Amino acid sequence: MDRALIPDGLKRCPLPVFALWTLILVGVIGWGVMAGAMVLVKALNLTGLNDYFGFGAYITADLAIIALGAGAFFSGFLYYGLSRFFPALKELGKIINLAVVVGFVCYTGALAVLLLEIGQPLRGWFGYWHANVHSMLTEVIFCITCYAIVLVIEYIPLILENRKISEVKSLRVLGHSMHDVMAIFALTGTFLSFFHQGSLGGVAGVLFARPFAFREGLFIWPWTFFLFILSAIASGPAFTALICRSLEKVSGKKLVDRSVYDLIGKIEGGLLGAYMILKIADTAYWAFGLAPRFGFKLGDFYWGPYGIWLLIAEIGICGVLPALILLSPAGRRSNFLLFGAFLLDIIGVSINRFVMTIQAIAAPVMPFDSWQIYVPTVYEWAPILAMLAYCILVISLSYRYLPLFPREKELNRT
Amino acid sequence: MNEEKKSGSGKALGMVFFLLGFIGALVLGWVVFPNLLYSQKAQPINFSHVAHQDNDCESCHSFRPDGTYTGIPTLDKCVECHETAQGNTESEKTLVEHYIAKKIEVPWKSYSWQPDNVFFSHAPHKGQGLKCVSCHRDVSKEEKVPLVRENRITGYSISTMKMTECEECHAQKGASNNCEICHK
Amino acid sequence: MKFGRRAFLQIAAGAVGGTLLTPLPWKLADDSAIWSQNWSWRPSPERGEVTKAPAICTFCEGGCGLQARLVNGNRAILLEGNPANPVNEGGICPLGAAGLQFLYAPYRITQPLKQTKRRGDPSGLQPISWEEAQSELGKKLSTIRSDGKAHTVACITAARQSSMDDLLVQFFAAYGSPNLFKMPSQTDGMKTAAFLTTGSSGPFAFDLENAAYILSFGANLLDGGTAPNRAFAALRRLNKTPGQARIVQVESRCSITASKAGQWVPVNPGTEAALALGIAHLMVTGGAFDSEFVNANVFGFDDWTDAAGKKRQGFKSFITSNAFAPDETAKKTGLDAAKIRDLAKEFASQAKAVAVWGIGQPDNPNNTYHDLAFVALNALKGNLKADGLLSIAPDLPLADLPPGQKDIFAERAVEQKRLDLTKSKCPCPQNGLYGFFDALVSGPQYPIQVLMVHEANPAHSLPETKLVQSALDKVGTLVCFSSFMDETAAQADLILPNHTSLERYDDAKGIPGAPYGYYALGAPILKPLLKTKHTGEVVLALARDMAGSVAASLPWKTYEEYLKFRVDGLAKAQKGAVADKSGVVLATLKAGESPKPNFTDGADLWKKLKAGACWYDAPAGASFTKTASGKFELAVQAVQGKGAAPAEDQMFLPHFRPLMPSGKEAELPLLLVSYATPFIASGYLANPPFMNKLVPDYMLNGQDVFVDINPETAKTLGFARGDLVTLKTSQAETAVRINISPAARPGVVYIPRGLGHKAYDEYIQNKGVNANSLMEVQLDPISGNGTVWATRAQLRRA
Amino acid sequence: MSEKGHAQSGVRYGMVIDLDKCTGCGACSVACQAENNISFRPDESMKLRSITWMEIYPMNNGKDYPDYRFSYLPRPCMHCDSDHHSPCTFVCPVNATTRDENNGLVTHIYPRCIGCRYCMVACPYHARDFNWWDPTWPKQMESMLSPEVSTRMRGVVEKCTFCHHRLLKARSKAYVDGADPNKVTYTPACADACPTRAISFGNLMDASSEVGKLSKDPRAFRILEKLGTKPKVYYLSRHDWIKNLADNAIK
Repeated sequence: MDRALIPDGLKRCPLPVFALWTLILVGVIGWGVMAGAMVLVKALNLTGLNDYFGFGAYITADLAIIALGAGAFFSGFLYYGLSRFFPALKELGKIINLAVVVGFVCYTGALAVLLLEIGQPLRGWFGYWHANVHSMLTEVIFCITCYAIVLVIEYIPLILENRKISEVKSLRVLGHSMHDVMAIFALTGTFLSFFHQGSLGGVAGVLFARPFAFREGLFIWPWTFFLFILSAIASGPAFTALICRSLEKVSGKKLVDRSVYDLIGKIEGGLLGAYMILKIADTAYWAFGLAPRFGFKLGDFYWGPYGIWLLIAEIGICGVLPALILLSPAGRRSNFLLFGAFLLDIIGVSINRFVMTIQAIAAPVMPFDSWQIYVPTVYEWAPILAMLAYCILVISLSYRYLPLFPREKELNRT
Repeated sequence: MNEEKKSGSGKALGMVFFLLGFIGALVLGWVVFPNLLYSQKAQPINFSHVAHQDNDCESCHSFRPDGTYTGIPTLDKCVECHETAQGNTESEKTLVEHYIAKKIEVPWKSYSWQPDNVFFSHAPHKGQGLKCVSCHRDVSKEEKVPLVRENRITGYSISTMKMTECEECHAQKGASNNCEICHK
Repeated sequence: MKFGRRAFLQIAAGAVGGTLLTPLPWKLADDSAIWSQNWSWRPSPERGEVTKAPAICTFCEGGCGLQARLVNGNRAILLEGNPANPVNEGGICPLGAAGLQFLYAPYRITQPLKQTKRRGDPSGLQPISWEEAQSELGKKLSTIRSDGKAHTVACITAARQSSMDDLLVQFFAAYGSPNLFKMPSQTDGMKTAAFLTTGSSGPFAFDLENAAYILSFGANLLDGGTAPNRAFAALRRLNKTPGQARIVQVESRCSITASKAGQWVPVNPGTEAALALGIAHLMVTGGAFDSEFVNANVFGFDDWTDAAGKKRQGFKSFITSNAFAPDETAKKTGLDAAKIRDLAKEFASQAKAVAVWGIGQPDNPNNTYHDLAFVALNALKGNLKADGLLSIAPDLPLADLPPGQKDIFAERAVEQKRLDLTKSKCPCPQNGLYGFFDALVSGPQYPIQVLMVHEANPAHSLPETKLVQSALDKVGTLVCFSSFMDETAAQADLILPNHTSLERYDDAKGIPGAPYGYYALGAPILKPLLKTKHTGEVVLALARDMAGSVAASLPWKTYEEYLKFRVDGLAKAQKGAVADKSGVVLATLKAGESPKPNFTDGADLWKKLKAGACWYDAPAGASFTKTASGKFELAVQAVQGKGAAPAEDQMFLPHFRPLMPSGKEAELPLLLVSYATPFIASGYLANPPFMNKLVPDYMLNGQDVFVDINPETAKTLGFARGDLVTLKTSQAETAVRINISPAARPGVVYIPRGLGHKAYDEYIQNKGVNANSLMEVQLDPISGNGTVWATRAQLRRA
Repeated sequence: MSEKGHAQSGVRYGMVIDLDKCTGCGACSVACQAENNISFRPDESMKLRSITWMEIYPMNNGKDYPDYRFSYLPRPCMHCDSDHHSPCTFVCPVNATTRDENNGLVTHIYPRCIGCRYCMVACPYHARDFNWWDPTWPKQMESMLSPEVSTRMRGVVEKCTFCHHRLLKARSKAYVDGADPNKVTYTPACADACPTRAISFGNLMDASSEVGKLSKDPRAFRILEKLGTKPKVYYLSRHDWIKNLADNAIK
């Protein structure tokens, strides 16, 4: 059966090896699901959250994973949308399938974790039914759900391309016809993602009584809205590329042309560079304009484990540095530098999400109030790790049984 | 399983199966489910509103000085007349012997019980062009108290007024629809 | 099979489609949400009519008027202050506000219990009926009495402001035992000092209401002491204008009082009296005192001759000696001389300035010689004039109890000396409890066969716990009248649980330290919840059963009847009035000018009191007719008592004479001081769960108590905040955590009172350590009162 | 809702707490717990998970012995009057917490709350507490629960309501007595309890009311005014060090 499912003409590792690998992942997932179930049954007192840290690891992980999942919509946007005008972007077609899968797992995974985060899951649907239009969270809930659906629709045709399934005529037809309209979904997705990536930024930016997170308005949103979008598209594709690279390493095959990585490097370099310029400008204004107005010095925002090192790491080491590498042809030519830069880029954006979520509330606002430290418990780690394991599992399965990489066959002729 | 050659009869048959499931579900959802969902509970003893017509609603269901409402009367209200049996109905017998004699409150079940999180005061609603029957069933001709139908999941009585109804009327009458007006 | 599967798929598809068109999925989603809004496992409070019932607060001696909210008359849901009460004017303290948690406490004793195994074994406490319990105790008492050993029955009670107090006195007099003791209180010291200097039996009282300047020598005005309301009112009145030092707090620690006061005078612990004498020195040398009053009404200011004709030094020449000069005083107190001069000038120049001490401290009394120093300061200010700021608490005209009749048994037993007096003599009113304990432990003259404990928890709430415990162990039978399973009840042989104060008739006879007359009555707000019984009723029943002279001395059928009898006397006296609506201001009452009675007879007064009104009367002022000299005695001749005259003249005079705590300074270099906090109940009552939320995590965290030390002390000891260390005193050794606070005086360790309970329930047990187990008690040389101020201590790494 | 732009009704309930009178005894906090069926646990020393609507904050002048002074600051919900929205009402995704523009009360409805805790994150005063556990009481103490406030369920946020159920009750009485329900006055449990009379409550927009006057007192200040949250809780103090601790100021 296994053989019959693997795309013909492609080599995959022997079933036992793959089975073992799957088993490990399933184990991790099981562990996380158990922990999640405990949280649902025994309530959130199992976590490290408290009245000071209303948000914690769950939210941070979600924000990060969703930002990185942005590769899906942005690659799609470039490939289906812009490549008409910039033929060079056609190259991305070679990796677009993977991007979709990555997006799919990131978003579905994030939604699952989000369910644990709320104290009354049974009423979760109030978010749709009794929505408060002013709340950024409402925007997030709606967009993420819709986009998750879009991703499912984008993922289906890939599944239908499976050798066995495509034997069924009707399904094959369905698959092809869906492919033809994919552009529309990709662009819808782009639109939705644009909004929720932004509104995720809004979540922090609108906290006008939290000087650490609050930013002033641009159009109708605080500009964190746009910073989050930019940072997401500046890291999402890099994440996809990195995963692709890991697949190559693990499978020992060439899956896409080096040129694809180079192109993504160029794009990310440009975006990250742009993001950094704006982020630095934002930080400067916040530190020397906004905060002082509220009576804060920059130093007031950094303490103990939440030290200034976070700012340096986020903007310097994981921001400006990778941007420079990616912008220099030499940097892109060296695999080490290129993928190193991708990694830093991803870490940087993750730090940003952590800082905007946790440090933003760790910093005391009332002068007679004090700093607090947040330590997540295993009940927070486990579901998060399980979510990652789930992502890896789906990607593994997709790679093994679906023709994700159109050029794989040619690239691996021996 | 080769889907290539599917006979027309197969298609038709398929349709039949589909409808089978479809209609089955409809019946289940519209007829069976509602009856399963609601329990039917009898009141501890029958109460004939007709038999008490000689006095108006207020003489049993009245306001307290602090503006709260008494709702279903307590035993001492019954005692006022039923110290000893007036007629010879079975339920009055039980009332006198089992409840009044032993000073046990009658565990009446409410038809319009609101949950703890709801603050409802009759006071503001009285004299807003609202009659008792605008919200409660008409008991003027009622010989026998109906069964109480309780939702097995929520415990709400089927005749408990839901928020949407409150909101609508408040909206129409221009009354405030702020959450804390009706929640505590 | 292929067919079957497809058919199945088709049916399923249809079913799904159909279901979506029915209410089923949506209704289920909605109902599950509604279910989550009304989870059956969260309590749903019974609804009904909400009514109010008046009550009085007996959780401390403040006598506040309360108001309980009831649902359907049988569920108390809230305690509020009674706005009509002139003492608390509708306000209430945290303990009062949490009061219902005592009524509904899980650790209440539900019915009489008898210890059937070893004392203290919880499994041995077996439920018995009230009949059994009462006859058990009754028989025991009767047999002991008929053996002529009535004096071997003793009692410890906390009743002081309640008529229970007089009832017990009456019972023991008739029964024939002198061994009736009260839990120690500041009032004991106030009585001693008042008796010695003015010859009156009542304690001193302070007119805080009319003082413009309050110089407080370590008084607990705002730190959760007893009867805080008058201090609160003073704070309200005197804190208005910025910069003015209207309340001056002399204390070693920066307490709430010190922080809120206009001025804080930080002194070495226990040296408040030294400062008082230092100020007196400056007033006398500077002639800045009320010479008119002193010349006319004060004995012993100038030199005098005693009964034996011996010439004695007077206060004037004594205090003017250099020993009390600012520099000397500075050495003792740790203040600088200039500060002392300023303080003296300020106090002397203020028109209505009063020196206060001991107010609000529910715990042990002071060193008498130090109290005399504070009294002297007031004497120099002329505060003891008829309408002065220092007076004697008035004696309420409640009906006196009928003269106790003594039969042969009583006569014989009463010849026996009270156990604590078998060793020492005391010429003055005093609290012999610690003398009693000492006697018990050091092989008593005679054994104590039965000890009754009424509404007190000596095993936990008395300093020097070790001594108290070994004394209790010496007792033949321990009988407890507590409502709660506290540390003392847990080791009782017989428990006759009392109603809580909200379920019974009770009263408040005056307010400690208040100059005006005050009487309030508390009626039950609801039916008793458990099989408990008013201890007053039990005592009356015991008397009835003993018949003869005992029964005759306590003729009342019920406690209610007894209180009616007392109130009747109040009515007959036709003094004072009742405050039945808000607006009555006690501050305006002038000494001797009683308000016009607004009640007719006993029945009328009873009705009004029961409805929540309180009775009040004008201050009594101070009179010195009962002293040897007929004047206010600065040189206290009464010190001599019946014994031989003391050799040194200063023994008659107020002087600084700290009772040194035991232990070597080398080994125990620090001083330990225990402090009261408003967040923790430290008396008979254990902290209610509501108040646990108030206790900051730098005072108590989990099971660990924090002691406050100054940053400097911490530095020298090398401790950081939160360190777990060992605290050692002459009494005990225990683990505590360090809280570094600039409120603490260098070299002194401060520990909160009221923690470290072992009894009760999980909301109270094993939180911190009991400060009393670490503290040391010194007997006052004059009165024999057990005094507590500081204990030598050591802090070292655990 | 808030769009109406607020303060049109002429009623803005607010509170003034005089820190020169307040001794931090905690009576307000305890009375609040009793009035509002606030749940408690055997160990309450984990302050970041302890539910206290009226929290007693310690503050000190930062000096060393003997110049050290400290004070307590009771902190109810500030019922922020910031334009359009309070920080918390702005972010609630399900309209569980809203501000009544007829009287300025910021209330939170437990059955609607989904427990996302976004409002807690938004509030700089830590006025909001989350039910980390199922609220439970010792069996006997369930008799103390008031029917005028619903007990919460786990997984929802709760906070000070200025005892709005007392307002509702007062309005009902007004209807029955034929009085104007919009003219009723009431006091929350904390203000009733305060033994030093440090807490006063009323309509801030009524210049003749006690709070109307006191909020204009030279000693008056609010916490974190720079943030523009416009709290409806004012504090009074004659000590500069206390006033300085009320808002961040770059030294």
